[in-house]
Amino acid sequence: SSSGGGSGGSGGAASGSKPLVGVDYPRSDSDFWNAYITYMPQMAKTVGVTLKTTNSQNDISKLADNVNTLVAQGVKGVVIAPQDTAAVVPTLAQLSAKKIPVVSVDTRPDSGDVYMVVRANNKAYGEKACKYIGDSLHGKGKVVMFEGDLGSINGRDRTEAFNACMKTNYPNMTVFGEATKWDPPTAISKLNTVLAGNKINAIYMQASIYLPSTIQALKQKNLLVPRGKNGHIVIVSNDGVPAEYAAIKSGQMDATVSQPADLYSKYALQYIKAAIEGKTQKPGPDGHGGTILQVRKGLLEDQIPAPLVTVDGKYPGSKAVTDKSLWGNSVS
Amino acid sequence: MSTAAVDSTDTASWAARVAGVSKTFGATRALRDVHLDVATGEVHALVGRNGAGKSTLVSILTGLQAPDSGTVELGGAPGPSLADREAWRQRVACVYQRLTVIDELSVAENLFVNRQVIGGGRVISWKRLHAKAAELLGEWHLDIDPASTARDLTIEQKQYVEIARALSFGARFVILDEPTARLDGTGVQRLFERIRALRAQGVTFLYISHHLQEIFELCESVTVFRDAQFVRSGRVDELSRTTLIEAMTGEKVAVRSDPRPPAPGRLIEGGLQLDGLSGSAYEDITLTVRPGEIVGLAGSGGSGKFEIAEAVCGLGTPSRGTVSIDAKRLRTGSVPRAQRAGVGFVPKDRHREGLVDGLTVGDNATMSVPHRLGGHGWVSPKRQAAYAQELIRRLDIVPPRVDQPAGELSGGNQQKVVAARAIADDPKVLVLMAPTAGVDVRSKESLLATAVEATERGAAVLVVTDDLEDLRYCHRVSVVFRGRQVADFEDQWDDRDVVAAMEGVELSDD
Amino acid sequence: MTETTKVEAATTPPAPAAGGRNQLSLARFRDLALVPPIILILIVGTFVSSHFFTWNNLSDVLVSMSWIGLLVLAETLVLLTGKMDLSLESTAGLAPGVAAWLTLPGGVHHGIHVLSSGWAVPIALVVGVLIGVVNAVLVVKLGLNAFIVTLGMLITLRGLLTGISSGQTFFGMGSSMTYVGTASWLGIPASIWICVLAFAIGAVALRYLRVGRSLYAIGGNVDAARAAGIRTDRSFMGIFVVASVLAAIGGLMLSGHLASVASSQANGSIFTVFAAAVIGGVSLNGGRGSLVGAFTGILLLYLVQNVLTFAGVSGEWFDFLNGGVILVVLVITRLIAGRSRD
Amino acid sequence: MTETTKVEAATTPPAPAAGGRNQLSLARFRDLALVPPIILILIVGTFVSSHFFTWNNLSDVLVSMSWIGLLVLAETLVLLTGKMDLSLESTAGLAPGVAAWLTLPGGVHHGIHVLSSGWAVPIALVVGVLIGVVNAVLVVKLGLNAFIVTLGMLITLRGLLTGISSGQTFFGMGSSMTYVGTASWLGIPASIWICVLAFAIGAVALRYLRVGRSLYAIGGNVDAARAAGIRTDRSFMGIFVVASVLAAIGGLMLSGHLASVASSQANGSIFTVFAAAVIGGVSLNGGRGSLVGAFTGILLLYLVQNVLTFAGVSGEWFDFLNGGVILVVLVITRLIAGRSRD
Ligand SMILES: Nc1ncnc2c1ncn2[C@@H]1O[C@H](COP(=O)(O)OP(=O)(O)OP(=O)(O)O)[C@@H](O)[C@H]1O
Ligand SMILES: Nc1ncnc2c1ncn2[C@@H]1O[C@H](COP(=O)(O)OP(=O)(O)OP(=O)(O)O)[C@@H](O)[C@H]1O
Ligand SMILES: [Mg+2]
Ligand SMILES: [Mg+2]
Repeated sequence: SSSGGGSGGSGGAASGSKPLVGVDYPRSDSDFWNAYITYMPQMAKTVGVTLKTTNSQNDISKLADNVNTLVAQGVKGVVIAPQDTAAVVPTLAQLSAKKIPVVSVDTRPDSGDVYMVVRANNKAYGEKACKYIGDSLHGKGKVVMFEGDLGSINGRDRTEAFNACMKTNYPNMTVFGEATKWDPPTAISKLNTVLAGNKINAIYMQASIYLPSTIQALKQKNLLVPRGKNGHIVIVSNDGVPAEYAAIKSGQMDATVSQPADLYSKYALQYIKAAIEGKTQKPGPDGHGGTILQVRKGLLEDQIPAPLVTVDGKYPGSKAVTDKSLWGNSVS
Repeated sequence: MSTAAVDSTDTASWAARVAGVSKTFGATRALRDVHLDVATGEVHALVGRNGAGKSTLVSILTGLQAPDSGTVELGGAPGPSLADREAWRQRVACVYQRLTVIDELSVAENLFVNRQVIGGGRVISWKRLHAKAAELLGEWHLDIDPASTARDLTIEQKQYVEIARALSFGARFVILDEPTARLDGTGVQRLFERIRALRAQGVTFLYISHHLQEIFELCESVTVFRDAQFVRSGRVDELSRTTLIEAMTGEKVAVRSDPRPPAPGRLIEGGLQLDGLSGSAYEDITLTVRPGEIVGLAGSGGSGKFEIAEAVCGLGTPSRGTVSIDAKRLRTGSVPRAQRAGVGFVPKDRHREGLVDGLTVGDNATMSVPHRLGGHGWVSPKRQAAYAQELIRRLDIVPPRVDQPAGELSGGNQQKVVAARAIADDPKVLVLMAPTAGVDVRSKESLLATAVEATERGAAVLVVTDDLEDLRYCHRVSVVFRGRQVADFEDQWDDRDVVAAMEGVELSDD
Repeated sequence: MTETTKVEAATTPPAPAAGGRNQLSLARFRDLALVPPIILILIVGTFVSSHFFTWNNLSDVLVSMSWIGLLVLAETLVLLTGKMDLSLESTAGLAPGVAAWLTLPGGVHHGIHVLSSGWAVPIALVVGVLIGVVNAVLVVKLGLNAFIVTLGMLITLRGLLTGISSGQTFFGMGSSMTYVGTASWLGIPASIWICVLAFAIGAVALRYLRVGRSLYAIGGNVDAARAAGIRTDRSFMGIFVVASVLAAIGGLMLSGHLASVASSQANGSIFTVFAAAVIGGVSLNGGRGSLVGAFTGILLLYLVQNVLTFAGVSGEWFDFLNGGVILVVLVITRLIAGRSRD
Repeated sequence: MTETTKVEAATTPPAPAAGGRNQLSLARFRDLALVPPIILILIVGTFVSSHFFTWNNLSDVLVSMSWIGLLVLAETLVLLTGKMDLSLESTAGLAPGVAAWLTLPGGVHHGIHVLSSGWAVPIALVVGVLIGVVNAVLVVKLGLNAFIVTLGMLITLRGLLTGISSGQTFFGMGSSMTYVGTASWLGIPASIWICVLAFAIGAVALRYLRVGRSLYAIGGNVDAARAAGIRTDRSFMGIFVVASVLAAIGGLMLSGHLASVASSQANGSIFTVFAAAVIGGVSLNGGRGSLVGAFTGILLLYLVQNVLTFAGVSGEWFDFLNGGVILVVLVITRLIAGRSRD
């Protein structure tokens, strides 16, 4: 799934209707980011830009190097998805000195100028999961939460929002928050530890990577009861990859938050093209179902809607798992 | 091509025949078109100076290395292919110059490595293995627990394990490469008895040693190598010691006289002084070495003589008593301190604590004298090269190259490099531990000549050894036995008395 | 010339053989050096949580360490010969990864489905063999240093798994692949059986078979072993292949346990593998160590993690305590054993 | 008497003195073995993109490798003495991490601000010294194996950084901490100066200083070095401390470059450090290697990565190619040098 765009020539392509845009992918070891990587060349065609791509493999210092390389190749704008929002700041300063506009996808840099932040609201993810679980269990019971890596901002946002929402809305529920380093074996071993002394009613996993292992572990302990049967453990996941939809359909899990990989890539490219063309943005409705917020001076953020997905879409604000508008239903 | 003059077509009468063998290591030609014929049933000696290529021939004869050219025959059949170790082992057993005892394994396992006693099925029976090992150790009068770890054996015991293993194969042809380098007098005699008994049963031996008296005592015929080439071979009883040495060295042998420098006067002060020195392996040692004097510290294996010497050099710490140099007390336990006080020394094991194989001869020789190579912590490569070249010249190191990695030298020349380091700083006190172990006759003389030379510069020299040849250079000799100073000999002595003291026995006659 | 030293000395035995028995029991002691700390952990754990000392929990611990146990076993065998294999962790990811890739359907499962799912296990084993052969050829035939070769392989194989999976997680594999990770035999999870049996067979082979003993000889002194007729090159080749195959089986167990193969499967586990082997008394210089020791090593590390989890140690201090435990155990065993376990 | 042919050998010196020069030039050659591959990469890169062979790009490469270059230098020094230090990567994270923690204000910056920001650099250096001392004590005084000690330290120190930062990223540090990562001297970024100067000073010290030369002796045969009067224990202590301090400086340069300290800073970089040192000809067994070689090693790896990036190699195959390059370079230098570089 390599990027399009000629490798050698660059200068000519930058001018004209199809500006040359540099995109740095943050990592290639998760289904979500792979979907993002897959969408990019497709969206580049629709939006009308030429791509130069790099991949910083989850390493922020590599991101800085990659952006240098992209700039050296004459890109007019840069799309990044910094997984470390602090360490990206010097890179932003460099780009701003060179008057190269930046769109940040998925995360919001701690300081510095970017043309637009395209992200979903991770706090909303945590909250949606909390509400769904709380309501399903009528405010009673025990829930295990697989947190991500402690270093991950998105994970932390989800954790904080989930905990805060539980505390205010469902004070009678117990939450076992387990740091997992995004590592399924760690998650399973912690789940087993909790199960050793507790009856669990729900599991909230902050990413879909835990899903197969969790299903397997529950099956092993004869705790995998289909949805709707007595003793079913409510499972809410996050990402919206096809595998989750399959599990929702089969009744193994309940809901997931669809993180819009397609929209991320689409709007990132739209915004960067607009920036190159010299257009400006202002706060308000974004015209595609979300809102643009002014987070701080000089920083606008387009919060892309991230729907909760349930089997039938009957839960308030959720979409049905079969909904064709979900990106997870259109990737192979 | 020069062929063996011994004309015999009866192949069966040769235990081993080597013809036209050459072997080159990088720039070094270790063997040049050599031949060797060992008749069945004899003990055949192979002699030559360090680096003559003896051990290289051994590795070719035992199938560890292939010759570049030439042929090897064992028992009339060509040598097996290099991959077929089993076939080699059936035809020839070997005690290699370097110990092949594996420290991590038990003694029993070392004795039967890769031929462990198999019990029922394909499983090793440890009981039977230990029993057989105990039996084998018993044959050699070795009181070693077969289950003990080889690491904990003394060097002599390891050598016995090595020998016992080689001789227990039942091979009809056995090679011994300097087996006595680590044995004391009794040990040598015990080995010789064994060899003679096996020879009586028709076993053939190829025997390598730098102790020429052993050749005359044990062997029937001898082959001499020099400079990687065959020089001559013949019957031992038709050769004199002088002709043998001449063949080895290619030089006329001077008439031997007392090699000792004139003894210094009794009243000369200073030098090395040990007073009531005690440590874990020795007790109450009192010894004086005056400037210009060479004193021998003799003792057999396990006597503690090296521990005494190491206390002087800073490698060990005594528990009681004092070491003084020029009447100034030395605080023991630190090599740099000892060096500053004027001690230079040759450690007892050149491989373990002597040489850094990967560094050059120049680096090794000048390792302990950085202050002579530049000031303020700097080392001038030019001065270093010049200084090292001078040491190489003084010790006659071959090849005389500063930049040769020390590990590539032959054993004797390695020992000279270690000696070069000992004298590099013109020490006031020179301690030589087993300075001539594994060193050929000529190198021995040149090494000990270094000691003589050092005395001429006013050094006090302590030679720590069990080799009577070394003691010929000494003005006085003290003997230690099991850590105690049992005898002191002044000026003239009978070798037999020294040996008796070293072995801890009273001689029955006079 | 000086007369030869011919003295009719009483044939005194040369230096008494002190401590033969002691020696043996010291070796035994070193094998079992971790038993007291393990007992200590069990006691501490019992105080920390009443759920700790239950069959359920302990069996969970054993299941979750079983796959890495095989890696520890594999590494111990390699270490005994004086070599190293860092690439075992990548093998534990790549072998089941390739199996899943070739047997799973496309789409959500990310496979290419060129073979039926029954082939999964054989494929994983073949991948193990191939990796072992490549390692062995580079180390034995080309004479390259094992540490650096297997480090290069670690990176390359990990990259290969990322490549074929495009970084995605394979899942939904057939029962043949998940069997070992899920089955129970006689009421005990199959993965526990496999791990324990593998160690037992290994321990017997190392003690009672010539080929096992030869590993110690090779690790102790490779030249001596060669001179003694041991085919050292063949042994190295064999041991690299056996280790890789064990890692492949370990990987299969892990992916069976997790019902998936993440492209990061087993990443970083080699650190734990080495730590377990070394605190279990296996020497990094070859020739010394036992499988009993190695097993207690990994058991101790997993028990500690389990107790820390029960104790509710917060995530951010987990690694610190974990690393600290390794260091403390190292220091204590060093002080008790009274000599370097290097 | 069965007299045999007596070769009239002129008394030639035993080992022909051929190849003395060769020996030396071979050693030189090994130092520079990576120069041809580097030139090759430069040529390939020029074909891949016209932007590759520009001062801007090459200076970017040098800047981005400068911090890890110091780690390679540090590791090379440790390797020369025959030891290893895996914990350097954690030190490069922890040292600036502690500095940031103690000097930054709380809130979004995550610090505790007990010291003013001017203290940042000294604190990082002190942390480096302390880590070096702990490593040295465990290795030298307790006689533990360096590999396993520093592995334990790697995990522990990384855990400590996670602990003090709660896994968050420190940022917004004062100019004293970011200075080396951002300044330019004579138009060339300061970090390039520092890295190149450190290597140059190191190379001169190894060749012309007593203490430098002694490292080779210690690494070659520590017993012999001790017997020659070299204070080996003191050298080990010193070298562990120097290495940790270099790693701390490298860490400062990296966090200056990124204007932040992530809790995962420098994680995994030790693999690259070892790979660079070894393909640069540094022996893992001690006593052999040069700083010139080590420098070319890390330069080659970074140039390869840069060319791969220009070539637009997709992320999922990046690691595979990267690891493959390490292996290929190992094999090629092995075949050219004609003997093991272990
Ligand atoms: N593996 C090797 N590599 C390089 N040179 C070697 C090697 N083995 C032996 N040599 C060289 O070959 C020559 C012959 O060495 P060899 O060990 O056979 O001598 P030797 O007669 O056994 O000497 P000594 O009496 O000291 O044991 C020496 O110059 C030695 O340096
Ligand atoms: N590291 C050690 N631990 C315990 N005992 C030792 C140690 N080193 C030496 N000894 C004991 O000290 C005594 C003297 O040691 P050693 O064998 O080195 O004597 P030596 O005079 O040097 O003999 P050789 O001529 O064989 O080298 C012996 O009884 C030996 O077992
Ligand atoms: Mg020899
Ligand atoms: Mg001794």
